[in-house]
Amino acid sequence: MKKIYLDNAATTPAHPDVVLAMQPYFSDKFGNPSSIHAFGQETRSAVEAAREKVARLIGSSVEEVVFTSGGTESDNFALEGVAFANEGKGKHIVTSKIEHHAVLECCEFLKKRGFEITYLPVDQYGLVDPQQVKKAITDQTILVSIMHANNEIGTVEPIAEIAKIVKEKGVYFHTDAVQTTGHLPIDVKELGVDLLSLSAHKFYGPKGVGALYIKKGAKLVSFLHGGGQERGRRASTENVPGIVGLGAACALAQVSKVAPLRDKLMQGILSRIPETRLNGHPTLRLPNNLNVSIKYVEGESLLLNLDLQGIAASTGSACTSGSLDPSHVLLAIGLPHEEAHGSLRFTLGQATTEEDIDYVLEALPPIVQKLRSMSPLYKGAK
Amino acid sequence: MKKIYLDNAATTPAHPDVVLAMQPYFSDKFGNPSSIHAFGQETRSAVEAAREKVARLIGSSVEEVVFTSGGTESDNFALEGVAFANEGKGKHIVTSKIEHHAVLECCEFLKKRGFEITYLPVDQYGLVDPQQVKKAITDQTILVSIMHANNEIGTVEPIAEIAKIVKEKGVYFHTDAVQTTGHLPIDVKELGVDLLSLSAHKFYGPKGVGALYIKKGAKLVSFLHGGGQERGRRASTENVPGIVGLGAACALAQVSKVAPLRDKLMQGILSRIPETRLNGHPTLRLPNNLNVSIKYVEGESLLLNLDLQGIAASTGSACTSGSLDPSHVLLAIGLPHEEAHGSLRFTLGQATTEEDIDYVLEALPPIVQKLRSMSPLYKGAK
Amino acid sequence: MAQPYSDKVMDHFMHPRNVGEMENPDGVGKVGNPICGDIMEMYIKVKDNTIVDAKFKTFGCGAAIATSSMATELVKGKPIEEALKLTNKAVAEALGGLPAVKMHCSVLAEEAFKAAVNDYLIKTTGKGLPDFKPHDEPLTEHGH
Amino acid sequence: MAQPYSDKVMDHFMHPRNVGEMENPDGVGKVGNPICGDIMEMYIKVKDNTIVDAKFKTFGCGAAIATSSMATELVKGKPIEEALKLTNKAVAEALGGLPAVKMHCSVLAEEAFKAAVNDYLIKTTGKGLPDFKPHDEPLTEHGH
Ligand SMILES: Cc1ncc(COP(=O)(O)O)c(C=O)c1O
Ligand SMILES: Cc1ncc(COP(=O)(O)O)c(C=O)c1O
Repeated sequence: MKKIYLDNAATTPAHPDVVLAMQPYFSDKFGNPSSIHAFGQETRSAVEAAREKVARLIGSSVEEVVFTSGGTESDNFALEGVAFANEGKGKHIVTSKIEHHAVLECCEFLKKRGFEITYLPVDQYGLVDPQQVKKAITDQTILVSIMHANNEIGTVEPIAEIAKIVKEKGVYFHTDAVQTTGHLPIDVKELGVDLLSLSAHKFYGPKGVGALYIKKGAKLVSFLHGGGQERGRRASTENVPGIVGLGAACALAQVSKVAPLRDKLMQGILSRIPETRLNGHPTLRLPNNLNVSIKYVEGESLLLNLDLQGIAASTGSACTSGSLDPSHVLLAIGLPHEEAHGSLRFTLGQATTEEDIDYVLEALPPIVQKLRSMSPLYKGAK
Repeated sequence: MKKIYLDNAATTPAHPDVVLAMQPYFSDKFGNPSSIHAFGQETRSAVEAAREKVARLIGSSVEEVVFTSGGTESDNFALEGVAFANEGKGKHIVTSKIEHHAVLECCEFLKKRGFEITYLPVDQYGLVDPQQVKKAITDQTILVSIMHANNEIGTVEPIAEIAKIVKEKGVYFHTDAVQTTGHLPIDVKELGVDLLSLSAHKFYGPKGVGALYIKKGAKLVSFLHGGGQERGRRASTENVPGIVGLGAACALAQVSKVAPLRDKLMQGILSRIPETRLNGHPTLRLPNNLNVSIKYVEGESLLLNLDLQGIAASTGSACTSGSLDPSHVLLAIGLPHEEAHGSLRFTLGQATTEEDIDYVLEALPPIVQKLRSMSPLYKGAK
Repeated sequence: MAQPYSDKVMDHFMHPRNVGEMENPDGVGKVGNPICGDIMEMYIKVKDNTIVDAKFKTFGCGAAIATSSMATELVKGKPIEEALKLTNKAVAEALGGLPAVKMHCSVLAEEAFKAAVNDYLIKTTGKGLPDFKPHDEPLTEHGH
Repeated sequence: MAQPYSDKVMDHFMHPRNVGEMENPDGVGKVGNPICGDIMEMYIKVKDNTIVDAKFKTFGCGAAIATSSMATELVKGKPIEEALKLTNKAVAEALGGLPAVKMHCSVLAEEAFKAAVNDYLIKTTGKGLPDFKPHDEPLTEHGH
């Protein structure tokens, strides 16, 4: 059966060159980079070479890159790190309603520990309003965290503009760039952020490794406490193969070119299937992201049907997450519950071809038709 | 040049079968285990199969195993997880002076956040006295954390005995088994612990992955906040290749058989080099660990000389860690500072041969002699 | 977390039995709500106190569709009294088991059927099932 | 964290110049302490206000040994006044640089030499170097 992977926002396959680069560091060059002997020195060099590649990709200096176990740790590190180091100044954090759970759940944890969180709303496209950020900042605010691009609906936020406002107020600014790093050009100086999270497996690197950019001088407590690795900022024996893989992925990263294919898929779905609509912003969006609402049908049953035809996609539906709540992002942009349950996300990758898109455009309409014919919601619309 | 690796407590090479097992999960079977489609389901199965292997190695049920990014995260998760979930009951934690920094530094973090920490002393062999644990527990105590075996001097603590006392008091008990897992038989039920940390790269698994055993019913808050992975206990996209590698390492694990070689090395050093002595317990110690004090010389200069002859070892000396303090463990067992600075740790592995030991026994005495001849401390002893 | 379904669930999901509306049903049950993402409607035809036909329409996940399908199969041809013994567990078992997070779908299926019987009883006897209270208010249309 | 040394450091570490005690030195400087793990002793011979010979003994890491060696090399043959211009940075530079965490070793080497000059001046003139105060109390023997 044909297998078509359109869930690249969930994870990507590691690039063969990435795997090749990692290969020597499992059994051959395996020393602990903290060790003074030759076995340690060769992996220490590998780690530092990878750090340079990350720094080059995001326009930072090497000392500003700290390796982590992935996007979630980077987000948690940024939030808790700033919160616990700066609570003397204030205990207020500003974020948005559409952040990834790694930010939202960490905020909830901090809330239980005495911090106050403001969750800013977004408009119908998922955009955060910089003026609302400005208004939300009080003299107690120590951190603002707004994601670079949303993982579900693909909306790219006006980070540089927000950063300017936040920095004028003398507050730390973090952005979760897990969905943009390696896909869009990133320059931490142009963005004007103090902290930026990235995760290797979202751009053809390995799973289980990421990085946090920490602007020189930013006051943060460690998240992982222990040995003196990462110049005392992140304890634990370095995941050398993973770090080398992240470095290789950064060196290979290319600005995404899949927007035309994505647009073809979008137009195909919106024109062939009635009562569908695009979620997220029409232009300010990730080039690889398409999120559509398909009325009267539920997301998981769409996914299962697609999967049986070899097509891997994703949904903001409750049923895939084990929780009963539909996507907080789709609700935040104003979708009614049943539409939030009936959304599909296709995220294209480097391997996506025009034939893949054609195949999906053939497969999807009959699936929707079949499910609608079973749907008690559909009759009302006929 | 001959290369002899005797720093297996720092890290081990991944076993070739471990790397082989991981291989398919980088680029081929790469789906996100949380995804409902076929790409996700195949990695989900791989993760669950690995979980079973970990559970089998430590005698737990599968639901009690949570994957982490390594020993440090497991330790931090255990300590902060219990602390923040149970602070309503009390804010007192008991640990020892010879724990790994992953435990000690995490305790210091918790101390800053209002917890009280008791650091128990150890005897000259590095043993914690179970009766002292008993005395240290107050009605405010919520957690006791004592390591299974010490990473520097190899002393194996009487965990089962301590656990009995701790559990009688109704307090959570955590053990850092990073140095014993995969080397000594481990059974969480026999040990009687609530929480146990392990790290793959210490027993021929890959770096950057570990696990925390969490006894059913134990009340813990998450350490990494975010998505619902690991049944809500640890957020972040699973490091599938790493987890598969950890599983493979668990399946391959064999009780260490290197004690005779270690003993040969010990006797050789103690008999050939005057004014040396064994650190740690003579019998209650890790089979692969030898830690000796070599009077009048400093550890790093020993290491550098050994390294130039292809021998990789370790030291508790200040100079390798970037801090000026010598090993807290060696000080805790009562060594004077200059001896703590002059200790050497050899940790053997599956690949260690008798020739390796002979080579070290040839190489070390002249090195010591040369350094002693430069040492201003040595003249006093002549 | 994704949970793989049994072959039976997948069969009933891909080839649901008794799907569709019924002309002039004797009883209609509507349960679920759009917030949790599952809406079921069940229709029954009754003759001589026996469920002679059952049909359903469902908006929901794979398990919701499969449990609806299985529930209609299990009640068809049974006397009402016997059919009312249908439990959600029986539905789940008949499907070869359901992932834990999906058990609520089997509850919905049981309730949809009971709501249909309740509707039939009210129409025919003026009195519904004793102790009948579905978890969620039955729904009719809602504005799109 | 391990820090690789330059080739020059490794050369002076493996082949230290001027190592050993000196018979009847004109000045002796002892600095460092066992807590931080570095102890240096420096011995000088002075003739016509010139350092005609310098030797050292060091307990310490690679950088401690290499900086001791380099410091003795740098002061040998120089008039005292000129030799006193020796800074720790000069020692480190002459070694092709030191890792940041090891700079304190070069400070020790500078101080060991100055302590030796101080000792010489006290012995010969009854007055030591103005402003001389090493970071740590000089050490003699301590009990093993
Ligand atoms: C926007 C965003 N932030 C954070 C994460 C978490 O990254 P990871 O799964 O590598 O921990 C993800 C993906 O899962 C993401 O899409
Ligand atoms: C006893 C002990 N605990 C914890 C750790 C930390 O493990 P990791 O480096 O995998 O984070 C180590 C090793 O570094 C260790 O030896």
